[in-house]
Amino acid sequence: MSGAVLSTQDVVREFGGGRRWFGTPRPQVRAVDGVSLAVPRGRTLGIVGESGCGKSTLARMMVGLLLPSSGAIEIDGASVAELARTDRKALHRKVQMVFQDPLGSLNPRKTVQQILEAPLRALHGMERAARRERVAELMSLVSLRAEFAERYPHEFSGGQSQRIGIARALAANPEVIVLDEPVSALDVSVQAQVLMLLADLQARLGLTYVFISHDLAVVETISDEVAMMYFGKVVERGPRARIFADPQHEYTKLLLASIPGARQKT
Amino acid sequence: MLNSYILRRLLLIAPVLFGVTIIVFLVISLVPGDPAKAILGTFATPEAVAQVRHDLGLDESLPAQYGIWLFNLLQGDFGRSYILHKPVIVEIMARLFPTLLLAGVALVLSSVFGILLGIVAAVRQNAWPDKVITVAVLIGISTPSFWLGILLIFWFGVRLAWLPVGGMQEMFGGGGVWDVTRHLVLPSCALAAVAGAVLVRLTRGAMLEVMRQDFVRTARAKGLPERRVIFVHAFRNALVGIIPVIGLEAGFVLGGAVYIETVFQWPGIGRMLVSAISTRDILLVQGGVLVIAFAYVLINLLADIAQSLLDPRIRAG
Amino acid sequence: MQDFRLTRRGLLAGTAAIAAFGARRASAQTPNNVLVIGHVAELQTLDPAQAVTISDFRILANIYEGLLRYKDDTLDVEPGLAESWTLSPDAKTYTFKLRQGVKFHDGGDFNAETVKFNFDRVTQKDHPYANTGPFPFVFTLGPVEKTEVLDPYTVAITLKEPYSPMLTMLAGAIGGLAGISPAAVKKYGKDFARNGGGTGPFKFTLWESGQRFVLDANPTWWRGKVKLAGLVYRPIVDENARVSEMLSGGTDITIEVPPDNIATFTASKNFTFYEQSGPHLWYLMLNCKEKPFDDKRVRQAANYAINKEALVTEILKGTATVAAGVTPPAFTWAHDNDLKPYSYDPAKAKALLAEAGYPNGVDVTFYVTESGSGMLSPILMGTAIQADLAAAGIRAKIETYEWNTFLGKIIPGMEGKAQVAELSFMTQDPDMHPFLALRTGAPVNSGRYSNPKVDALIDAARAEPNIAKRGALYKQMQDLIADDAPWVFIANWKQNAVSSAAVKGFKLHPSFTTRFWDTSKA
Amino acid sequence: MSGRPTAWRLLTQNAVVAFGLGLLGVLVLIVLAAPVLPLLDPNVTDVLHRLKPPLFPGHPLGTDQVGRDILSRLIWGTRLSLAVGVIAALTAAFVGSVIGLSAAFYGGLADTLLMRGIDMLMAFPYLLLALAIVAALGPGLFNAMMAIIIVNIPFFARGVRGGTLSVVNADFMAAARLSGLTNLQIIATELLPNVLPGIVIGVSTTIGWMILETAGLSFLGLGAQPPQADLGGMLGEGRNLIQVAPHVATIPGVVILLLAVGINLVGDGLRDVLDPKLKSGGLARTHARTAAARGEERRRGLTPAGSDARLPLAVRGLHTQFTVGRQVYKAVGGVSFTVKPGEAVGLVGESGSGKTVTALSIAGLVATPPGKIVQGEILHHGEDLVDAPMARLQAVRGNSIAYVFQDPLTTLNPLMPVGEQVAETIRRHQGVPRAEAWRRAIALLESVRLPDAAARASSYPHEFSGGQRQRVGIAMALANNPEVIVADEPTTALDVTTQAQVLALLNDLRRERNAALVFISHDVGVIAELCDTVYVMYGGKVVESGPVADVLQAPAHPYTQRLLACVPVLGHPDRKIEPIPGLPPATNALPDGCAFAPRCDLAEARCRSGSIELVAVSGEHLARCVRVAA
Repeated sequence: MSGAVLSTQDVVREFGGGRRWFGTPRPQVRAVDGVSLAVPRGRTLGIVGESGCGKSTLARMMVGLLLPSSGAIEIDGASVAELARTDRKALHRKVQMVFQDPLGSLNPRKTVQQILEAPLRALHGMERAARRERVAELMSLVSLRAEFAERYPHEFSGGQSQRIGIARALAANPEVIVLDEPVSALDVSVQAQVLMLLADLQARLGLTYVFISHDLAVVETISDEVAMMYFGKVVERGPRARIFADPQHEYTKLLLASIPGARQKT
Repeated sequence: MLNSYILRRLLLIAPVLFGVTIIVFLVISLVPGDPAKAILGTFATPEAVAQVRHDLGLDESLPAQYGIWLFNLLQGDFGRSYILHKPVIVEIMARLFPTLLLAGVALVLSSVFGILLGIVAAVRQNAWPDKVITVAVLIGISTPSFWLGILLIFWFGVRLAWLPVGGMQEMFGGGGVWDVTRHLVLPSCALAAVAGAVLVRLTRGAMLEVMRQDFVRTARAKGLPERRVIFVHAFRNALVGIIPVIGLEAGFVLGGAVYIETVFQWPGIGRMLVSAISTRDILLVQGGVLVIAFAYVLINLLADIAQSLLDPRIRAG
Repeated sequence: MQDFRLTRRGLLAGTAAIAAFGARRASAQTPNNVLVIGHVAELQTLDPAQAVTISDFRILANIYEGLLRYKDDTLDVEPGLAESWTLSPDAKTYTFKLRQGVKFHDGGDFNAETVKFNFDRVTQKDHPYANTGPFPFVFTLGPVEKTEVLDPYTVAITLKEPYSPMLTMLAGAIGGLAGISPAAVKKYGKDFARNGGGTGPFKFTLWESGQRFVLDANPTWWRGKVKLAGLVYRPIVDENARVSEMLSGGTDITIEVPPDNIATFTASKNFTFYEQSGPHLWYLMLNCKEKPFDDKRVRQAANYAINKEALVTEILKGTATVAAGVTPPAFTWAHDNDLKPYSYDPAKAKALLAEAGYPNGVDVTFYVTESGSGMLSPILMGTAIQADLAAAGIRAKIETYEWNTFLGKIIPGMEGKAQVAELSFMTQDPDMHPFLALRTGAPVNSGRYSNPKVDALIDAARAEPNIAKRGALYKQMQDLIADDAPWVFIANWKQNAVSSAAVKGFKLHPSFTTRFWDTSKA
Repeated sequence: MSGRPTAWRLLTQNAVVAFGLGLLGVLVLIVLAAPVLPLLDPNVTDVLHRLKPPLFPGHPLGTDQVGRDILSRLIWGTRLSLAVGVIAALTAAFVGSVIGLSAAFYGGLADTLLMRGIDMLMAFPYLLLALAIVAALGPGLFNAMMAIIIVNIPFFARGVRGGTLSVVNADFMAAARLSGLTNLQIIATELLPNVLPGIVIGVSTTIGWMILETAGLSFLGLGAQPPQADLGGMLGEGRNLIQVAPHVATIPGVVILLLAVGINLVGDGLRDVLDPKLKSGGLARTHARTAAARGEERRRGLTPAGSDARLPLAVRGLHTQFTVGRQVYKAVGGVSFTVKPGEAVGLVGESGSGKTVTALSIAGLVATPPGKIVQGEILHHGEDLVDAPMARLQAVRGNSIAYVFQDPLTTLNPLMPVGEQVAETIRRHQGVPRAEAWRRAIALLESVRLPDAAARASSYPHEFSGGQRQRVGIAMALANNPEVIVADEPTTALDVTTQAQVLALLNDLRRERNAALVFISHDVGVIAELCDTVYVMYGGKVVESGPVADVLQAPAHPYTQRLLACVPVLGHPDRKIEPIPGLPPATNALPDGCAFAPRCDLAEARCRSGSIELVAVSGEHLARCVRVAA
């Protein structure tokens, strides 16, 4: 697929295996089993699946936190695995991640200012004054008041924390952001705020998203392309409209049918 | 499933025990002072010293000494004490039972009372029993056990003369269960006090923590009587965290026995070790420390197995 | 609320149960004719030839008999298993006429063959049972060349050279090796040390590690019937525990009561207190080879600096007397009664120090031990001495070592390590201590003292069979040594014991052994 | 959120801790001042004045066995013991922490090697090991301290490793990596600050131990050497005089006790302050039922129950509060609803709206402390459960009113086979023998379509999937044919497909058995599918209620309207999602008037004051909005 900024080719990731001290073999699990995907620049790929289907493992491989057992992941034509080994900073300037648990992804012992400055200094080598300015800019970008910068994470609500998490990802000035269940821990009214913010940022900054969720309605709202994952494999993928209107795979059909209220509303 | 866990656990203690033999050997070999001199007394001739050193194998290199020691050890031969003129294993076996009895009783006392009082304190949190127990526990963990032993001897042995001040049995007509029990009271209490206090704290905290868990609410939602909620649901779960600590307490109690056996003239390994160290009876010290360490490792193994019997999740994982 | 709770009533019930449990009087009565002895240490060996500690010898003296023995109350010898003895004119061969009809505990006969076996075992390297050793103290019996059986009840021991202390040593505890049952040695081999077998008033019955060591009366003892049925030794290393056991009735008799506790017992009618001075010396060994004690004036200064009277009365609470010189007064025939102790005179000490070139005092290292055979209260003594020395300008830095480490540091020599060390010595003959610790180049002359005149006197006395002449030589030696002051002479210990008032007929002996064959318990 | 109490204030406001702090403070002050206090030289002996009792002229605490001044030795000795304890604790903590951190952070071989070594050290009873080490190093305070340090390193290494492991996989560690930080930077700035409180707690709670342990070695003569005074050595020297001069050993013993008490109290206080688990109100024990205000106070302002009294459940004017510190959280602020036989009632709202607390209040399951029912009644066929006798409440719980909870992993007892957990409630309420209860439990598990129920009844919760566990939870609730099932977000933790199955099951069973259902959810879709009547909650109050169709299709309250508007609806991806600005209110600072007014773009002045009542929109459909009344 041309124009893809991020692509995966037959990616496999196994866990476990090998033997214990006394020879009993460890069970081996294939969390991701031959996934090939591509995300065009400036668009959103939604990845849907239930717990344990391997979508988080895939996300971590996309940002270089995990290395694939086999297969290739490329960003801007460069191998993610290669960059992760040789030039982590270059990799993280290209791709960033937003985590599911908004509080868990923020160090409780650091202020927002410190959290947001870390990538500015480490990835972009910015000076102190420039960093301050950029932090203020980032805060306003995610609609947080500037004076919040001196506070600690536990003083924020879930929605606010997730905004900080997004600001941290933006601080690297990446091309791609992998969002791993970014709204599933949030209340619906706040979830809507964050979804709007993400859409807004994409429009303003031309970001590319990989949006991972178990919530079909949310994915349908935000994605251009959708991939369905089931037991480590992508069972169906295609443009949003096609997937939701005309599911091909049995699993996709089952998922759609399981949505409460679906029968009532449609 | 259960067996594989125990088997794995059993296999895992082999390297630990091997490491233990190395540490025991090294540490004890570093003890200064010449055993030969200790055997021969003050006026030994150099030839006699050389002869004894040869007899003891002390003229070999350290690794060779270790190899010989370990080789004999694996055949159940702990060597011969040149101070006591008998095989080390015989002396240790004679001393092992009293130590295990004292430490075991102290461990049981501290566990039973520690856990019971911990439950009482947790269940009656902030009421008077909790406050009394908390103060007692604070004093318990702040008192040196040897000091407590001396005070107990002074008051209950000498002043009030309720209980014997030392030894394990009467010299005449002694040795029965009642007799040994009477002799056990003071030393086991002195030894159990601190360990018990630690367990009270732990149990209280664990109970309070478990009582807040969702499944306790579920148990209550089922209409179970509070007694069953506390003892069947909450306590058993708290116990999962308490059992390994009881295993650790065993180490505390076995180590503390060194003081208590000295203060109470208890005929156990602890007292034997203190005098064996001072007489440089190297093989006896090595054997004694090794046996205690083995006992401790085994107790912890038992604790782990008990924990796994209680908690199916550990068996599986 | 149905809450589980601890009721006050439950608490009270628990307390009552504990009280009931403890209410029985602790000590069950021991049989009238068995004595329970609070002993300072666990027995190490039942073989008198292997024993090295005074605490072992105290027990063994009741199981084994030597060819000779000490008279009651003195260190003078009298017949034991030998009825009489003669010395050859070259002073090298002793011939003993043995008592007939003496039986070992195992029923065997005592005779010249058994004596030969016993001496050969410990003196002949190729003896088949020589491997039951080592026998560290056997050298004190003398340089034995051979032992011969002249007839079934006559045995001759030939020495390589004259050795006058031999008779006193044969009467001592180590001499008990003459009365060992060879059958027992053959039967048990190396384990003889755990089983024993002799001819004495008591025989070994039971040994439980750390708990008790039991002796039964020997019903066939040749001297007659023993009053007690048996002895039970309880090893109680801890001083405080020994006192507590005695106070609470757990023991009938306790040897070595800590000085501070003596008053507790003497104040009560329930206890009898015993004391007996013996051939013991507590002293400071000075490093005569190195500064500052290479100068006699400094050594004398140290002797003047210490208030021995205060140490003996205040710290040792009268369990010792001030020592004047190297030979303890217990050797009545060898002690120079005219020799006076150094007086307590700090001013003189300072003057001597200044005279020797140390007007501003001097710094020394002082080895102190924590405990040890005959060391009394070594740490207390050491600290008090440290203060006295400091007052006179000798600033001693104490280094404390556990007894075996301490010996290991001192025996090879003090040079380069320390200038002062506490030591003590117990002996049965005035020869032994000077011979081992003061003679030039002697094995434990760690202070490196050397005076040819003293050496000559020691050698002459050793070879002199006449006791009066020997005594005169020792008196000369004492005076010379006192003036040279290679040591600071502090105290001669009086052994003490306390028993319940029920114990009768017990006496401490100057040899530091405890003899129970005349003791009874009402 | 401002005005967070400082650590110091938290530490001092606990009277017991303050006592410990004071005690320790006095001791430390005296000890620090030792060089300037008018004390005698601690090492000067005076054998003529030995063993003098306390209050002897010139010696306030008497003299010891060589006539040294006990007071002076005590103060200098305490100084030494304290210094040794602190140094030992800090050193052991430092070395142990380095080992534990490295092992956990680098993992793999480093972890295996380091921790096996630690295991071997821990295979010894630690006092014995200390004894052996001192025997090898030789006696002396420094060597004793070394031994104490060595034997304590494993405890710190293990603890820090555990603490590190719990942090090392946290998302913020991954975030730091993504921020381009190096390993060293991550250890220093991310890991260490999070592990440090644990280390501080470890140090503060072990200093006391270290002092006692060093004292023990000194007591055996292996620690401080004469004339140097430390507490253990003084005790050891004095112990043989216990019969003659008890003060010589008693005084240092008491000081050790006081010192350790002070340190332990301060350590405990520090732990309470630093341990996040204890931060919110401490570990209070939960009681068997929710506390409640006394009857007349609680019923004030309530109209007498009319026909409601005959219903299986009528919640009337319920107020449930939590008191944490000085803050009062009004989680439920006047909720009323009724449940008819067989009816399915939904409570819907966002987190913090009070729906779960309402549900738990019904059977008195709100944790006390800190919860308390301050107003209102819970009527079960006219019987007020709030002040029913405990035995009566327990007879109702699990019997006529049963619960299904949210997270099926934490709400089942992990140590009990699931069959037993079901059988237990059968035995409790039906009084049948064990075997019969077991048989019925298996039948129930079959009825909730747990596969292979007879065999798997003996399995433990962790051996089941989330959906299966929730089936067990439902079986437990149905065990005694309840009239009312309270289901608190029973499917929230489940996958969509599993959720659909569980909901269908719950619905079928309820209809089969004609049980009423109180269903709590944040998911409007679920409520719409399952319930007859819905109550929309916001800020602890019901803001709108009525038949599901009416409320969800024609919402009258602006909050309901906005809530529905911001939920994405499947199949309508182009529908504009309109977020509600701002955040839900905190229940400890509820605004006057309508709680939604601050976020409502229709709000007027009258919305912001007074109490706004529920008024009928049409028939059963009520809403709490001034605009409806108009």
